[in-house]
Amino acid sequence: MSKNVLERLQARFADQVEETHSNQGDDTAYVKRDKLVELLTFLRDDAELAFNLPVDLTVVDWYQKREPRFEVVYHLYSTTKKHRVRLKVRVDEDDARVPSSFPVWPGFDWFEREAWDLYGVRFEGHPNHTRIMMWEGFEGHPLRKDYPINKRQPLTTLLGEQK
Amino acid sequence: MLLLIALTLLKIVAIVLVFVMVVATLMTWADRKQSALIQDRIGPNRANIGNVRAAGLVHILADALKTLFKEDFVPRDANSALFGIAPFLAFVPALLSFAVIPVGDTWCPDGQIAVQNFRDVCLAGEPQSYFQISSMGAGLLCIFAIVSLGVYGSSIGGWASNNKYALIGGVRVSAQMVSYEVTMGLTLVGLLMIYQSVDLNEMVRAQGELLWGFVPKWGIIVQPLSFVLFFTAAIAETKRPPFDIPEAESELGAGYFIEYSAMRFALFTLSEYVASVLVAMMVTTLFLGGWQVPWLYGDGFHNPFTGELALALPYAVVKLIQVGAFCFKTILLCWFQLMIRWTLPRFRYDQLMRLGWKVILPLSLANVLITAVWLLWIDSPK
Amino acid sequence: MGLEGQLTGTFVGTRLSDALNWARKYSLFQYPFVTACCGMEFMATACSHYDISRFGAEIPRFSPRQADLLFVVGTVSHKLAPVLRKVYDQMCDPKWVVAFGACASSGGFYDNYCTVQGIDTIIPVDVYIPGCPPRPEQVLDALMMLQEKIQAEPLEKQA
Amino acid sequence: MSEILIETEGGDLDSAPMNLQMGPSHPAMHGTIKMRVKLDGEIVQKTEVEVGYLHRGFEKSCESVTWSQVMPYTDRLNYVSPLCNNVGYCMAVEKLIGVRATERCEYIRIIMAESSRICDHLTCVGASAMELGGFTAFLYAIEAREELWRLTETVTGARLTHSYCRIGGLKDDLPVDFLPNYRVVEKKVRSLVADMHALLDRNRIFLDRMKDVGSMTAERALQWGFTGPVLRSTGSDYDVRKASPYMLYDRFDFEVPVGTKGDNYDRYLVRMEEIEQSFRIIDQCLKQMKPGPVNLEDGRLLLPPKDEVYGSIEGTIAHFKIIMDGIQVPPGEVYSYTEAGNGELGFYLVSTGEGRPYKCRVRPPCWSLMQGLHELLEGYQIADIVPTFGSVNMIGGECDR
Repeated sequence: MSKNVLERLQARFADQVEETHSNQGDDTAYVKRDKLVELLTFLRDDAELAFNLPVDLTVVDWYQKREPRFEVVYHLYSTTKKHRVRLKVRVDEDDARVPSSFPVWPGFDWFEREAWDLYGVRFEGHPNHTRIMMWEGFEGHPLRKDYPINKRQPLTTLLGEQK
Repeated sequence: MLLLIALTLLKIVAIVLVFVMVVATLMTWADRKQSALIQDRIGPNRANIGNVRAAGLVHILADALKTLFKEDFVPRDANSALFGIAPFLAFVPALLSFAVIPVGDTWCPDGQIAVQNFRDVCLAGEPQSYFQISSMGAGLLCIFAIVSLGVYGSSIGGWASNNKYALIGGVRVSAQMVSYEVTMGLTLVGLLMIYQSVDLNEMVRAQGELLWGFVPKWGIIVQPLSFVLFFTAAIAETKRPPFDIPEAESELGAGYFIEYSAMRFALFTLSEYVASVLVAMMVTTLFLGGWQVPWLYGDGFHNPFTGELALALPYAVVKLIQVGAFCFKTILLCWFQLMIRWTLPRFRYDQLMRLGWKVILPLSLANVLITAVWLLWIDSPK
Repeated sequence: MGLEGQLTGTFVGTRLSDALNWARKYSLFQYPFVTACCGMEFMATACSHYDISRFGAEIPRFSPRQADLLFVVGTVSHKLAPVLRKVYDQMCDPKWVVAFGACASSGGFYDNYCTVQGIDTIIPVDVYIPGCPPRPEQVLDALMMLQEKIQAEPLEKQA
Repeated sequence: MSEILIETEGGDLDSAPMNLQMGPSHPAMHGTIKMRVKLDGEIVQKTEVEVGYLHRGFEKSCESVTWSQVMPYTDRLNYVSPLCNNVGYCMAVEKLIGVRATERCEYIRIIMAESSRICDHLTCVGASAMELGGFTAFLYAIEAREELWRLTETVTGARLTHSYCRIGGLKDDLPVDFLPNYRVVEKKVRSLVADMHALLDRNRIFLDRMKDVGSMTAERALQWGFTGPVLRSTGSDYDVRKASPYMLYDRFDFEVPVGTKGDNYDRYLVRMEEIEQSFRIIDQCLKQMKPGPVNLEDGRLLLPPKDEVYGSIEGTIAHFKIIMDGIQVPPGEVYSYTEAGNGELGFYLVSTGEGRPYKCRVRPPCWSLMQGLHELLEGYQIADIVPTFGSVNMIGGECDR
């Protein structure tokens, strides 16, 4: 059954799917971002796929390890068909943007804001594209590999400090 | 004249400052201890003076002293005049109401009395009201008039703080108190019809009569429904849980007195406890026979079935027993309120309103009707 | 109040300060600033098994104006720091602060971009409780230490 | 948030909605949530939930430590049921390495995870009862939790943050007297839970506050990505333990309670019933499990026994390598999912073959719950925020990480 998902996806969006694999039993498809919303809508609405639960969205930063630098990772699940799929979208650092999946599943709302906040990947069309974990005025995106782990940006005057 | 003033002052000190304030303060302690008891804990017990711990009673002293010396803060954007006056507006009416509550019957000079129709009648001289600060004829109305002033303190305090939580609390206070005043008054109409008086002492005396020859005619027996409704409405009027929606800790922080600190905050909380004592006293007076002890009259205990004197007691002892009975009933009801407080969850605002207007009010109207029918046709004197 | 200065060192002054400190240490209304894991142990401390109320410190006041003791329970992030500072500033004197747990005391093992490295970088702290999270016994111990500290405070500090 | 939403009809009274800021330091907001509430009188028109006040840099911290050292961080994700997180993380790493823990180890993991789940539900139900002013039920719940914690302490050595699991095994086997101790605790907890039922189930005020408040349809809940008891209360029966049984969950006979309306009362009932089911699972575990090794015989994953470390050079080197360099995990990526107290807890791990995780992403169930929370609150009253928020059981450590 699980192969079915990838085959079906490839059959429908042959030009969009770059490669697929099923390492450790997790079905994975690398897709292009051009028709991402259309592709996600297909995954949701297709009777045999029926992915109705948006599980997770995150970003992997391959800083100086791979090109392009970012991979946006989607995890989806279908409660009726009981299958999962992982989608990955590669984006470049200079052009770090992906169409927002908010219209397809509202459940990716905060996940996208988080990804923007912590990794700096833009989600175009998101209705409230603001920081969520950090505060407005925070500089940089802390989960990027080039952000030092203890670079702090205090909001209040610390005791014994002139400001 | 001077003697009268001195006597009144003495009564004020004895009733309000000694009895009411002590009971109210003890309630703060009992509140903590009672909750501990229900919740399988120990409760406060560490504070000590020398070796005296008195089961945590000393904590009251610590609380009072600390509160007196805490910083008294007025928020910058608050209306400072109203902000300052609000706690007193809440506290003073609560204390004023005690003026008309009779702690005991009038005193006959030299103890020369006779018992007629279940009442003590003075044989010599004018009866003296030593056990009531002011024995006015319209005592019950006076209480209602004064109690309804209490709402100003809380809602002004809520508004003057210039804090949104306090404002919501203040609005809730006014809605809650105004609506429950109506129901509170209406629940008592049946009682007034039976006793045919608004003089509290007279009402208590009427409760000394016997029904079917042996059951004391207490309010709770002749008007059981009215008792339940009045007690509910009265607790709602004190803003104590489960009716504490104006201060609902989990949603409003501390409600209408959220900005108050130190003594003013203490006044607000204390006035709630004082109000609880007032409720206890009113219920005692109206429904539990006030200072009455069943079958005890000025000359001693009477046999309920024959009406003859069964145990003769000196007049002063009888008075003492009656005052003691009043205090005991009051304290019992205070404790009962604490039990309610620690066992029930809090109402929601609209549910509280619905309870007041759609349950208690119609029921009390029905009660009035039934009482009227009863008095007119079934129990009519002719 | 101004009086303290004149009374300091005199017999009356010491007696007054003793009485006041005694009252304060047994009437600690707390403001629980609960954020994280330590809150679970904080609950346990307040409940039947450990019962913090024995010390007269059980009454939580969610208005900082009415609280004497600020319990900072759990990790404080830089985003939350201004809130903590504000709560502390809103509290009326005299006030005390307890840093509950490793994170509040020092940042714990969250040595990273978003965690305040101990709340004593923002507000003064009276007692630190180690542990991640501390056991309720430690909390009670800390409370008793705080009571000792309050009892020893001189009068002029109480203004 | 400044535009006026209500148009006054007839123009007799001028009214404008009030904007109220609740939190982050608000008694009902668990210390880490800020809500901007737009109120029309007592009615909540609009809420904006803001999180991030407990963001502690979980991922960044995990990336800087070895695979085993991540364990304490996972404890502090959902700190009400830490063992569920431990188990979830260990399973993810084991899946990435391609090994499976021994049977006895899995039984013990299930026992501990289920007892953690009981603690989680007890805390949630108790706390939401407390926030409604029902103090006594809260005290009972915490007392029951205390009993379970003491039992857990005899197993793991810690009351709350256990770090009990190891990659490929456990810290230790169950203590010899676990079974009799467990029976005593079970009896106490069950009787306390029965007391809670007695206090709450037919309490009129409690029912009025909980029923028909904060409800949602199953379809909408799925769109928001809800999982766990909150999703099940709406009528969907998605439970990872049943839908895709991991570890040994396919061997147990248990039911997944579902609600119908998805309101607060359903959530309360689902949680209370799950406590019951967890007891059933633990019972079956205790019956089925057999003596055997709890740790894998794999020198790459687990530390050698202490006498070997002190007695032989190979042991010392192995110990040193695992502690200093960490476990060597083959390159790859994996998403592993378990059912934690609040729903599907997923770990998405990426390894580049080094001793440290390249990426250690956790999919927190609370995160999804919080983003859809406003739909549970809008249209109800301000006082309803308290029980609704309480019954959703937001855990700051897990939500904000």
